[in-house]
Amino acid sequence: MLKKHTNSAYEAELDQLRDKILLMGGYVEEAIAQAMEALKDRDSEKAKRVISRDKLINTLELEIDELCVELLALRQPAGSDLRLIITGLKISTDLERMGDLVVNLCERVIELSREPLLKPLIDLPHMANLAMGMVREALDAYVKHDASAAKEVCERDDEVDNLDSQIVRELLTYMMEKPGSITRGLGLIMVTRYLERIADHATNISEMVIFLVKGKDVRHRGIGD
Amino acid sequence: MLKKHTNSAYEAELDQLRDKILLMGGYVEEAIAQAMEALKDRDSEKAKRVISRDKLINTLELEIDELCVELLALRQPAGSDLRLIITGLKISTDLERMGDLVVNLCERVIELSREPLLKPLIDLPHMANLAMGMVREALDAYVKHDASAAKEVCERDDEVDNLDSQIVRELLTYMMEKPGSITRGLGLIMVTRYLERIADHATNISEMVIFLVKGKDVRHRGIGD
Amino acid sequence: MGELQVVHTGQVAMVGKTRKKRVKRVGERLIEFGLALSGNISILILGGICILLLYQGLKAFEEVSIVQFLTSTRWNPTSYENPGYGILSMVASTFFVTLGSMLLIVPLGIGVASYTSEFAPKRVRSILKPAVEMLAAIPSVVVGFIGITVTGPAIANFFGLPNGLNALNGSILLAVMALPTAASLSEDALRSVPREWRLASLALGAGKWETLVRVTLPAAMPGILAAMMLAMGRAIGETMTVLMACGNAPAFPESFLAAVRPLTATIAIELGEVPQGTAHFFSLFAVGLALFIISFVVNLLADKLLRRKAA
Amino acid sequence: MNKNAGLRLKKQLFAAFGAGWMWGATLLALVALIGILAFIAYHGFEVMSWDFLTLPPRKGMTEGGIFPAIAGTTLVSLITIIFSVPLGVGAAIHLVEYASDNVLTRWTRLAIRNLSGVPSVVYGLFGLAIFVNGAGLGANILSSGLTLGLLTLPWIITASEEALKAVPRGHRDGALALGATKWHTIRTVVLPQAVPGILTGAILGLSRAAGETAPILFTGVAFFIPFVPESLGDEFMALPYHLYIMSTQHHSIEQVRPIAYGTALVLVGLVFILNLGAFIIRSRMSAKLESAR
Amino acid sequence: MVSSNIECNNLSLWYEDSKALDDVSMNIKPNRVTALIGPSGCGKSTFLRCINRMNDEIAGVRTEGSIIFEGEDILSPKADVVELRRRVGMVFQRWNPFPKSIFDNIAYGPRTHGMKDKARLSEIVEDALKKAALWDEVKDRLRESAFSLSGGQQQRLCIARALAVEPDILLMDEPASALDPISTAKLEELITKLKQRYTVIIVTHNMQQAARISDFTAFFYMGKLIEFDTTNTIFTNPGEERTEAYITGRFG
Amino acid sequence: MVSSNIECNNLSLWYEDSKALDDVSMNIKPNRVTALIGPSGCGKSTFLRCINRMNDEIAGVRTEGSIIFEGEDILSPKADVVELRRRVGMVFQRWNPFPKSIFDNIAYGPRTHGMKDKARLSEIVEDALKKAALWDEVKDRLRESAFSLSGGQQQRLCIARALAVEPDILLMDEPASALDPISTAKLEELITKLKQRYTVIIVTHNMQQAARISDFTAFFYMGKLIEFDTTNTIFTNPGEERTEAYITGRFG
Repeated sequence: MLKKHTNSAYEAELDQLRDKILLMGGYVEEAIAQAMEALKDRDSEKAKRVISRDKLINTLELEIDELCVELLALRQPAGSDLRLIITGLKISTDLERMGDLVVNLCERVIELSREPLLKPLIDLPHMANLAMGMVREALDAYVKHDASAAKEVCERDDEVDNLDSQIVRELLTYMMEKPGSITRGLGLIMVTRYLERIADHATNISEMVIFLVKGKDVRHRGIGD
Repeated sequence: MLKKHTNSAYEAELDQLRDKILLMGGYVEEAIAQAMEALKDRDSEKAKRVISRDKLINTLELEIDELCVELLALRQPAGSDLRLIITGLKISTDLERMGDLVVNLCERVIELSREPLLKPLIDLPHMANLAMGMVREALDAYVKHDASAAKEVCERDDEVDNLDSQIVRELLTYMMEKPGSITRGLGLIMVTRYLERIADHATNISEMVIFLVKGKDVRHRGIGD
Repeated sequence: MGELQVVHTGQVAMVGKTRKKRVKRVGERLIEFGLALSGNISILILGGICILLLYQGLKAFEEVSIVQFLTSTRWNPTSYENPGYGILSMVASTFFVTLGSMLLIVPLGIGVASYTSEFAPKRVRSILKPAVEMLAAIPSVVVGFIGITVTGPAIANFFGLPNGLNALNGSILLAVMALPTAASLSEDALRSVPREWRLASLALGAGKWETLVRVTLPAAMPGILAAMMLAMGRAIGETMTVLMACGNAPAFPESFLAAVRPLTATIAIELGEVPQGTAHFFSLFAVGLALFIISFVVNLLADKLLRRKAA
Repeated sequence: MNKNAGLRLKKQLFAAFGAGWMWGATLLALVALIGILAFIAYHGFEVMSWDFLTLPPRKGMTEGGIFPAIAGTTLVSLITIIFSVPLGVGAAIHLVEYASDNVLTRWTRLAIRNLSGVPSVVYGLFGLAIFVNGAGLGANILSSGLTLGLLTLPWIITASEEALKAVPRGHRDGALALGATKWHTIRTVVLPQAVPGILTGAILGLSRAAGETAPILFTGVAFFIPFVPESLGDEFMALPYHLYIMSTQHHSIEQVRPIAYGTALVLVGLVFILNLGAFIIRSRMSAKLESAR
Repeated sequence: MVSSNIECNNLSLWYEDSKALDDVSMNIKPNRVTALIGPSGCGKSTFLRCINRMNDEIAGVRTEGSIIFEGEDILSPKADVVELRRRVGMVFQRWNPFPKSIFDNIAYGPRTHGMKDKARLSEIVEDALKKAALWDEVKDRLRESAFSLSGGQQQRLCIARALAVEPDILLMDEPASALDPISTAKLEELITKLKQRYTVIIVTHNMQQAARISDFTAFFYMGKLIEFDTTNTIFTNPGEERTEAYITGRFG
Repeated sequence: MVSSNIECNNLSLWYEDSKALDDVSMNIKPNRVTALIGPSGCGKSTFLRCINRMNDEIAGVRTEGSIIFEGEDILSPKADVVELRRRVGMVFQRWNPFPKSIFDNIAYGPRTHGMKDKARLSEIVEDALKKAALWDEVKDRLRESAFSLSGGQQQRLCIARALAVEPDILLMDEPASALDPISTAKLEELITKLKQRYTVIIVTHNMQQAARISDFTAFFYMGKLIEFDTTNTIFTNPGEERTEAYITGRFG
């Protein structure tokens, strides 16, 4: 690990950036967990609460971006500091999109809560847990500058993708069998897709973390060269 | 308009950034147009071509990000230059996601092309045109530093959203009436959603353009204060 | 609250100090006045010398025609029937001896200065510079004494003369006396040339010698010229050396081997013996005036040169 | 390539010629210095003795010592320094620290530069007219001392000015910015740094005054006085004048030549010691300045 | 802990006949670092030297307007310049310790203002050196010459010397322009710490430096104050085109 | 249009007994700007002065290793220093035009190397001034003193003077450290243009400047070459921890 900056205010600002991103990630995780509970319990109130808490995430995005702009304008960052800040800028976007996806998810939850559940939820919570774990570990990797942990997160995206297609296939079968379940089935498909996309964003974050640590961009591997 | 930079290499790099973003936007527009044609003509080959061309967009994203990192590391940008670069970083993400959405869209197109069309396409092409227009105008606004044009783009997002819910409602009715059309209906719903999300990304870009010009972040308005 | 108190005590302290401060300020005014006074004394002295020489010297022209004074070569104030008051021979002697010494000083001075400033290793320089200055410190009467005991006989030997007390002897001795001035001031001029210029020249592929001739010496030239002027002033005003070593003959100089008597020597040798208030006495002041004017002009020229360098 | 070689040869020839010239000049100057010092030392040591330094001359100055001349020179130099140093340093402080750039100061500087070039014999004339006759002091130690004081004044002003100017402006600004008044700044920051330079100037002025002959010729020096002067109103003997007398005016020059050598050695020795002192002070000062860079 | 603004109202300044400052009005906040930037000859240093009246030392300077500090116009002829300079310390571009010991350098100011108590002086010296983040480096060599220190240390010594007279305001005229990056970084860190107790006003050629250390930035051009705002605003979103052109490197 | 690398192999240098450069090996690419950075006393200027043997002018300097340029070791005693310095121009920290006219300043080098033809000299002067982007500013005043120019112009004049002897390599020792931001920007622009014809090696204290103008950056520390890579890599992703610490401002 590197020494501290001679300029302690700079050091503090970088710490603040890390803290804010962790906090934002925490909010996102919490939102996913609450949303899944709301789905399971068909609790539209809880879903509404999650939606209203999204503005915390939005505010944090703005704060993080502002902090990054300030750091770039005033500190002339270089090397790993620069990559930390750029990664921060990108991660904040991803986290905010995750927040938005959770909001969408909650909207579906509210719709779904009007009717009984189509079938017992088994795979979906599992998928949600996977996605949450990916978010948590991606951000851990960010703060710890841990590229190998980030790489692991990337690899776990396949698992989520498989679950996603499996669930969708299952639901489609359901819907074809029972036309009355189409709306609900569609709702659940949407929920699955949202979770899948949340996991995608976690993967994006992990790729940025690898860039942060190694200085190499690993996105779209195989096409660069 | 401001004078040119004393450092001509810097000026050239900023021009290059603008050009690359325009180029990337052009690719995205083209991809949307081709994908819609493929959908209309049920031409899975065309759809595959669009998918394979996505790597051009991905490569451009990497190039743009690399250029932005280089500019930030080597030029110590400030003021509007700094905002141009940060905006570039954010826009490249949005454009790349648009590209991914077009790929997803094309995957649906390939699925859909196996069967006849559910119904004649009227609203969907209209929606696609709207989305493409938004992308084009958002990027124009970026290059021209035109905040009011960007604001207009933001406002047009509502139109797309309305179209989206209208189409989805219509398709749902169809699907409930004819269970055999569920898969195709679902495919078309997905296509609609993709277009809606493309328009969302265009809105994001426009918001960043307003930040670029005014130096104020207009995202998540109403929550900041 | 705490802050307020701090400010308050600060102000109290300020008020308490004020009277003491005022006394202090008056004291400072007095000191400044004294300094200004001593600063202006030099003007008084220069003015005094000017006025006095004019006053006393002009008295001579009540009896002596100014034309004769300036153009006649006959200086014989003690002659009872036909006193001569022409200083032309002495002026010529002064310039003759000075010219001779300058012929030696200019090349030698620049040579010594160039060597010490540009080529000598630091340690050699730290010995050379004080050595040259030591040469300047040898009292003129000692140099004159050397003229009598060493160089005079040597010249006599070399040229087969009955004695060596002549213009050549004076020139050589004046060169010894004024060389340090020329060398030391020239060296200052050379060293005040920024090192960067030398580096630039070397970096362009010029050699050390070429750098000296094409960059350093031209850049230092005004300073070197001023140094030469000041050395010349010193040679013109030198008294004891020429008095002792030039043979003391108030005649128009015919060659370097002829005995001469410059202006300074004339004053030194005659003033002690003349009765005060006579034409002879005043005419010596007139000689002093002439000397003063010459040295004034030389110094003014040197000053101009230095000024131009500064600009 | 050929032309290049020719050019290089030409340059090398010039450089060799130049080196010869510079070496020759420097060698000549050194030979002159060492020659003079060695010559005088060689002959002077022959008559050097305790008696020579402490006894007055005897038998028409053909025997005995030169004590009155040593004493006279010392006393006159003392007067000179007492007169010129305070005045000169004061003037220098005024010019460097206080005087604004106006007509008066420009004239003052011009006057100082010209005064330092005025021939010493003219100072003699001035001293005679002002102190001896004008002020009625008569020809004595005081008149001579004051005359020499005038002579050394411009030297001391110039040396002091240079010493003051060598104090970096930053030191003055630093003190002023701390709330020190101008005089306080000069007293506590500027002068302590300038003192070595001023001292050097004063010592060199003293050495010059001690060696001067022409200005005292008419203002108080005497041919022969067998005792040490008791007051400032007395006439006196002086080393340089004694040497002059012994080498040109004495009735039997050949006979007193050894005494002349002795006198010259004492005079040169005195000047040498003073210069050495100045040199030591100055080299210490420059070492200190060096460490400040 | 300063609590007063420095209010500068319509300040103009002439050297002989040339106008060096033209109608400058600004309000400098206490306990903040304010940076003055602009090209050579823009008046930023001249402005700085108005605040402790160092321009008085230059002949032919004339001012108009006022600078109000704690209710008094410090430009008025009635103002006590000595007391003003005690309260407004200054640090120069080229470090200028006196050729004295480290201790005597710092004690110079207090002694000038009449402090004689030796124990108290020792306390003051220690305190000033600690504030200037130099104590640990020099505590065992207080009697050594100030010139034995490195350039960066000498500059911090000069800051300690200024702090020893307990000023409220510290003026700095390009304090780091002759220092290497490491000394510069240490000095910058010190400056940002000093604002807890002092109002710091700093002139710098180095825009990036202004960005790093200051809370407010004033951009001067041709004797005029073009823009004065928070440093963040000046560097990310300046209001004036001339400021934008300057900070982004568009010099025509 | 230079085409040869400058190959520096295991170069070490001593001043008297202290080692100023320790086993430095690097390969400097032609037609590129290479920046040497590092803290004071790290050896970067010493290294620069090896390349035109300016260290020869300092007594007590001893070197080991070699610097190969076009097949010859320029450090060998047999190397022709005059010819070397013609081919390797140098620009100094403090601009140093000679006290001559603008024309004579530039003509100095060619005249030194034996050029006497007046018409040809005029051409050379014009050409050099154009290359240094100064011709338009001075073409009507070639006979005026070089000192009548501004600081930035004088520095560009010094560059023109170096160019007039048609060097292949240009060494620059902190050429902008005494210039204001505007003159600095113009100089930097000039430097980036010069690389089309020359190999430029520049020592700078200002890391940001190195970032702006150079293609390659070498980081020196305590006489050692710590890292040498493209400027982009050094500033975004350096390989050595010491480089990273230096460029990010972690000075301990």
